[in-house]
Amino acid sequence: MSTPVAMQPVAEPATGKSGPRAAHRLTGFMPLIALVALVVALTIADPDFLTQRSLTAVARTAAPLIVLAAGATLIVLCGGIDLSIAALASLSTVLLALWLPDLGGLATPAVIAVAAAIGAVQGVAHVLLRIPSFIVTLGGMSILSAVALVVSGAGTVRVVDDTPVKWLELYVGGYVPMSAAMALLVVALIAAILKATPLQSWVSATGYAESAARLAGTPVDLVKIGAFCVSGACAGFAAVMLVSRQFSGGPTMADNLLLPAVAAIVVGGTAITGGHGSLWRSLAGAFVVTLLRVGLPIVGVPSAYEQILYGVIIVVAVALTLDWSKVSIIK
Amino acid sequence: MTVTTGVAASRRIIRRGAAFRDAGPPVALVVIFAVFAALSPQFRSIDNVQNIVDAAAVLAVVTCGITFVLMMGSIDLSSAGVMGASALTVSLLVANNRNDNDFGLVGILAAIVLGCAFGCLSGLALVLLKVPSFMATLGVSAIGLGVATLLFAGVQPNISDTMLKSWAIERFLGLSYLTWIAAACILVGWLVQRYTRLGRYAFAIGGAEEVLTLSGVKVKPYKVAVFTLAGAFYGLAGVMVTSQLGAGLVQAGNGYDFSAITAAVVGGTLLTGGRGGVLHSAVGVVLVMVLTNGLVQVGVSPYWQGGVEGLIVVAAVAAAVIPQRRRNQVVK
Amino acid sequence: MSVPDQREPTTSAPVPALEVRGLVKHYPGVKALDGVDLVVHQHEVLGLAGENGAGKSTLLKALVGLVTPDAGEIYVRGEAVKLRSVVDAADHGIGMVFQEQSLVPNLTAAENILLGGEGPAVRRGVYRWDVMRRLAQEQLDKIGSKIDPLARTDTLSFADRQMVEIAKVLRIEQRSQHPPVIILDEPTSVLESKEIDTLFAQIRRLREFASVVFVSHRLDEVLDVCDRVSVLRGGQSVGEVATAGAVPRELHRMMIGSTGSDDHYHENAAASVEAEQPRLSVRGLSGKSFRDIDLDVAAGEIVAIVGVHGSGREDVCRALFGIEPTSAGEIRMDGKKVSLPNTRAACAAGIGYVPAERKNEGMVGPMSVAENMTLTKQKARCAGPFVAPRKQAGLVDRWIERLSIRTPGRDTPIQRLSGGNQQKVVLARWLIGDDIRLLLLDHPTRGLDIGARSEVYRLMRELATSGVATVLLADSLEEAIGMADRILVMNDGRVVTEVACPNGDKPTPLDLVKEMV
Amino acid sequence: ACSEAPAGENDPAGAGACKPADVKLVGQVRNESNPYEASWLAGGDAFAKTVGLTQQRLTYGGDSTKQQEQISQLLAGDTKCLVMNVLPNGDSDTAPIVKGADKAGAYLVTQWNKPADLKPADYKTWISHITYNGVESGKQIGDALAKSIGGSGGIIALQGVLDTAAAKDRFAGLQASLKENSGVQLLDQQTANFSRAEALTVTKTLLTKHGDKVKGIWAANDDMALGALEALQQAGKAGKVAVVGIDAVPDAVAAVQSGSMTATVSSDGTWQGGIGLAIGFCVATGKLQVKDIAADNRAFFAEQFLITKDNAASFAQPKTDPADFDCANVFKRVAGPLK
Ligand SMILES: Nc1ncnc2c1ncn2[C@@H]1O[C@H](COP(=O)(O)OP(=O)(O)OP(=O)(O)O)[C@@H](O)[C@H]1O
Ligand SMILES: Nc1ncnc2c1ncn2[C@@H]1O[C@H](COP(=O)(O)OP(=O)(O)OP(=O)(O)O)[C@@H](O)[C@H]1O
Ligand SMILES: O[C@@H]1[C@H](O)[C@H](O)CO[C@H]1O
Ligand SMILES: [Mg+2]
Ligand SMILES: [Mg+2]
Repeated sequence: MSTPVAMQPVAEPATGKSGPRAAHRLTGFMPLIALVALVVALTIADPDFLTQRSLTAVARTAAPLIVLAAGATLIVLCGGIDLSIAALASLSTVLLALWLPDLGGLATPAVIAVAAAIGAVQGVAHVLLRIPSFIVTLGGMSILSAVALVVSGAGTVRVVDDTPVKWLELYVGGYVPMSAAMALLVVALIAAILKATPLQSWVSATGYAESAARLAGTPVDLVKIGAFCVSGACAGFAAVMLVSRQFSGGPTMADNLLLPAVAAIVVGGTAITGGHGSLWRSLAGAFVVTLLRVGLPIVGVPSAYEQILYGVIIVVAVALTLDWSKVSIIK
Repeated sequence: MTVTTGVAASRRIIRRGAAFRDAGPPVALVVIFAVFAALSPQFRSIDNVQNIVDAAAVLAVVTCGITFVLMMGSIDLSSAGVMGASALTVSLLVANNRNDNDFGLVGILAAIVLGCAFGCLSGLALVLLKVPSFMATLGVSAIGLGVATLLFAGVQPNISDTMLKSWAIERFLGLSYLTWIAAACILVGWLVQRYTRLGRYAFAIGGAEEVLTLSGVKVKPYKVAVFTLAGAFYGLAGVMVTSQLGAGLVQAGNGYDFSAITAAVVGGTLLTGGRGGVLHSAVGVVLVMVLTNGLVQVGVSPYWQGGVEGLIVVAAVAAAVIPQRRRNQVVK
Repeated sequence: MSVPDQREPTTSAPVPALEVRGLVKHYPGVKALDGVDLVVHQHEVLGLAGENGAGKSTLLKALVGLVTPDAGEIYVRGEAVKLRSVVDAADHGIGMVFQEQSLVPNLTAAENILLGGEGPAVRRGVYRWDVMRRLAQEQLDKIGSKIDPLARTDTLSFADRQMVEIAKVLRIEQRSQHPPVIILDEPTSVLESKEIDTLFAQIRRLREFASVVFVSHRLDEVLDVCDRVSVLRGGQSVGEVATAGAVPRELHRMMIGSTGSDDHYHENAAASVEAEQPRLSVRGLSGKSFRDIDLDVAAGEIVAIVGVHGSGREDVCRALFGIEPTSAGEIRMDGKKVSLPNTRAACAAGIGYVPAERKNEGMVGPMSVAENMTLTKQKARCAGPFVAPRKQAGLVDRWIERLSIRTPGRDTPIQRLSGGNQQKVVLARWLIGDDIRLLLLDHPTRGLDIGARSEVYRLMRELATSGVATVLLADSLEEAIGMADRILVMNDGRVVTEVACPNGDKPTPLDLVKEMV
Repeated sequence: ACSEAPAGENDPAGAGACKPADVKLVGQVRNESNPYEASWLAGGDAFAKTVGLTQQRLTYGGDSTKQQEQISQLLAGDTKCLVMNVLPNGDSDTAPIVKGADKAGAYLVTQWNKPADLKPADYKTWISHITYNGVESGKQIGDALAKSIGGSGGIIALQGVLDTAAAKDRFAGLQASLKENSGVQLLDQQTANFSRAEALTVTKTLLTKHGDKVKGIWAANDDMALGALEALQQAGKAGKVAVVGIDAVPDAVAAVQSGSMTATVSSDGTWQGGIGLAIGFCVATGKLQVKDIAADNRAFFAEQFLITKDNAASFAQPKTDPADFDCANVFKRVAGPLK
């Protein structure tokens, strides 16, 4: 009993179509635009900043942050947050440093697997006990820090023979740091898997409207546990990068990467309330944050002003990158 | 066709559920207190209970502020920076070793006003630039720390203002003045929450912001006002830390951001907004302080303390949510 | 009985309370309003009819300042106005009850009723709870609601909340010195008949001093309570009908632009029920709000469950979908015992569920029609573990066409569709895999226009014929009687009786009501 | 297609090839918001002024990764005549800094933290590592504390950040002191993370736990000692319990002078900030050859001074003596080689 009027989709006025599309495309590129703007600003402040070597260093520096942020982005997309990534990465550096002498090349996969398992355990606790991810992972953060402290004997664990992780310090084609290339690979891989499978819609549905997703038969709990697991694995991999760079593991080594990683996600324009966003955005966000962390002091901004500028720029960057049409209420 | 008894019956069930769910954190508090009291005689001494309450003062004030923000469903990570800036401001305005200022109470008020200004900044970034509060307040925190560092200028300002110093030292009915200030803050917070439009609208914004808009309420000014109010509490907290430490420290607010959120959540305030309140949070604060103190009293190794605390917090929250578990519940 | 457009208000008649001329509103890809004209006279109840997506809600939102029209004029009592916000509209005496519920769940009913216009209940920002209670009680008394004004709104039943909404909008009376215009967008879709009677009494009372605009897809209601009905189609006014002596069929014809039938029962099409093994067999199921439920549904059978609020029928449905925990009993599908600890298990057992609260539970607003439709059945859109975009597109387009879903395209976010079209997408979600065995429909036609409604009925029949078992919580007793092969009556958590409902020997609504209370 | 170094990597600079005006001086500490590190940066500025240059101040907020990031960014710039005086955040942060600087040919002096098996002698441009004997200072103040409580009684200890060498060494020093002062009993030990605020709460708790048994408080740095002083005041025990610390921050020196604190140890932050740059500057400009530097001076304990009421007055004002930074004098404060 279909009606003639209802059958026909309303004709789309040409103007009404191209306008929003172009605008939409622009908001998609906002993180990149913010990144370029920042590079330009830093170059103006100090013309020596824009050299190939300098950019190579930024890429190498950003690698662990990119990987950490990539994993946590999944959780944010599901509507949660992971505050344990940095502590987990610290613990992983300790484990890796302890295991390298015995396990050699196997230490890397072993650490990533353990980190993934720890992530999954937190995911299970979140899902089964119905505790907000903020609290589970905040608790996880203190527990993992304590474990790291005890396991390491409250000190740095030196890596004497770093050959199994040395490959991360190579340069591809002389210009691209291997760690940055690997970080890119991680982002591309996760993004591709999401896109090619139903996972993308499951993750977004969970983030946008968890109860509707559950009632539609989406495996909400599994998706969340999976996100935590991947986030853990990413923390483990970031730890491998840190060890290859530091030649040691330490119980607080990565701790300070937590807020930058969250900042990278948000600066990329991923909605902290869940649903909307992407790993590519976090990639751009991680570069923005890295540039702010290293760029401001290097171009000579004094410490106090550096913090003020950091605060201001990061807020403005988010204002630019967040696509408000996708997020109805901003909390 | 409606049978009123049916409706009433189902409503009663929900009401009972509500009372039950509110009971979780206080019960957890009593249990944890009892366990420590059983394990350690020093823990249950009057002195130590006083000590716990005194130690809770600053956290209670910060948590009071953050509770209003959490009730709206927003988050506030600015306390560390705001407290730092306020601590340096007050220490440079009251009698101190860096300059000849001696503004006393006016200096304290100025620090609180500064806190308001920072809070207002967070609120404006949220409503005007539409930056999520998580990021807006993180940015404001950085700005606060920068301002504090500027004011610090390499030389530690020590305060010699007798009134401000007395807050931490003098006692009334066995509790320090700071504790009474915190109690007053909780009372004010509770009154604001229950009897003012600001408080009720903050609560409502957490419940259903879009409905307020549909009802013709302009929510933006209220959001800014809530952040401003929270900023005032942080400003006061910065002053209190300065009184305790006898000096203005850039790091005065270190760690209070996450501790306050933990305390509020442990007390039963939801991060998604719309539930909880100042009294809930006060219970949470005491619970967290009992835990920190108790672990030292029973002699848990310093290496493990953070971990054990984290574990108990998670367990306490888990226990508190058991009565309200539903299958299709949204937990973010 | 349609009367020609009245562009020029006749000079002799009193100034209309509200007049709209040539209102236009574009949304990306949709012309929601395409030059709508509307006149609301003083002291009249004007009905607004039109299919899902005809533009009714958009028009009404423009009247309360929530939608800014692209072109056209709005006159209030003869004076051209620009309405920028709800407050603006309220100041002009226009207020609205929204189609989707709009109460703050964690506030008291009193606060909701007075929200945004607390008046003397809040002085200098400070609440005076006693005054608030009194003012709210006055509003509640008007509509004869017995609820406690200081009860938290989320502890009230859905219908009570709807009454609170109405009480809230009646506050407009106090706000404007002019006779108010009160807009009710589908207020009855969630009410039961007794509540509807109360509401209609109120509407009639309001007419004494105000004008009312009333929207409902139940055309008999529209004809019952309204003085005049204005019909929208595709964003345009297509005419008016005076209700005296009019019949639903006529109205429907105007709505869809051709002759159709308002016959939304398909009593004669019921499939013959095979009696071998029931598709669904429930024994002794107990949960928080229901006890000892026995229920059999055969393949191809439609079983309706009726009952008043609090009878527990929704929870039974939710238990069968693995959302509500159960404490005892067993569930068998095609003779095999199943355990349903979660929705996944239910889906895997071939069970589908269409929830009543579409906005929160039925759909993921910002996601596209295609994604909402394919969220459940992965096999239908995937090749191996991967989504096959072509396959998905074809599938989705096929169902958009099959259910006449009115959308600019499959990639449009579902939240941009009208309520009825959203519901069709949600329903399609369960059908696309062609493997559904049991469908649990909780108010599946809530908010649907008659066209869409008939289509859902036709679909339910079709599904039944193809062997799907259906449990239906109907929107009205008539619907239950029309659709079901058998009706279970629930009261206070128990099945009190079972009424056979075969073709040709249908019970009357009165028969059922007797058992329900 | 992989290489070990990025394209365009600098060749290590030929030692001593720099004109004084071409030298770039960088001082890097945790932050500018505590008195000790502020005095360090001030010392760096003071030295830079004596050679007509300015110091680039870098701070990393106690964030190990941020420190590494800054260093690698710095080393990606012009490193020919770069001189760095760095406070590594922890032991683990030293190796990458050293290796980076070595690869880029930047002159580097590190202070406080380094793992034992990482030695400047194995590198060309890592000129020296300066640190203080934490075991010694921890013991010195332990002994001073024991003496001031009359050789017997209970004390409590406030540890620093647990995973730092400074915290561990100093605590080891306390334990050595306890061995010699058998009358002194360690009632309890907790970490307060080198923080004044944390020390305040921990001390209050320990005071209620042990009551009047507490006769003295040993703190691994002055910030914590000052926090403990506040706690004593709030507990009404000001002046009744002895307190010792390390760092000689101005407030602590004043407290020692006034008698509210018993002792502290000076490492002379101002000197530390200047000396690292001075050593690097001397080598960069060729006034000093790395090969000429005695092996013992490549990694050494610098002199530290126990400050008690007797000598506090002379430490009240931080002062820099330009003569300390003369290339001939840069190793004058070597108290012994680092083993
Ligand atoms: N007589 C009153 N005086 C002051 N406030 C009132 C009064 N009655 C109700 N309220 C307000 O209405 C709200 C709902 O009251 P009620 O006691 O029913 O809820 P509740 O179960 O306590 O809610 P919650 O669990 O969120 O605290 C309360 O939070 C309170 O602020
Ligand atoms: N916010 C929006 N963005 C884009 N399109 C919209 C929006 N709101 C409504 N529309 C479109 O405008 C048209 C009219 O919708 P409207 O909600 O007014 O219909 P309705 O007559 O109220 O339907 P129903 O009876 O289903 O409630 C629909 O095609 C709908 O998809
Ligand atoms: O306070 C200082 C610094 O924190 C540094 O770690 C060295 O030890 C302490 O004395
Ligand atoms: Mg209550
Ligand atoms: Mg509508």
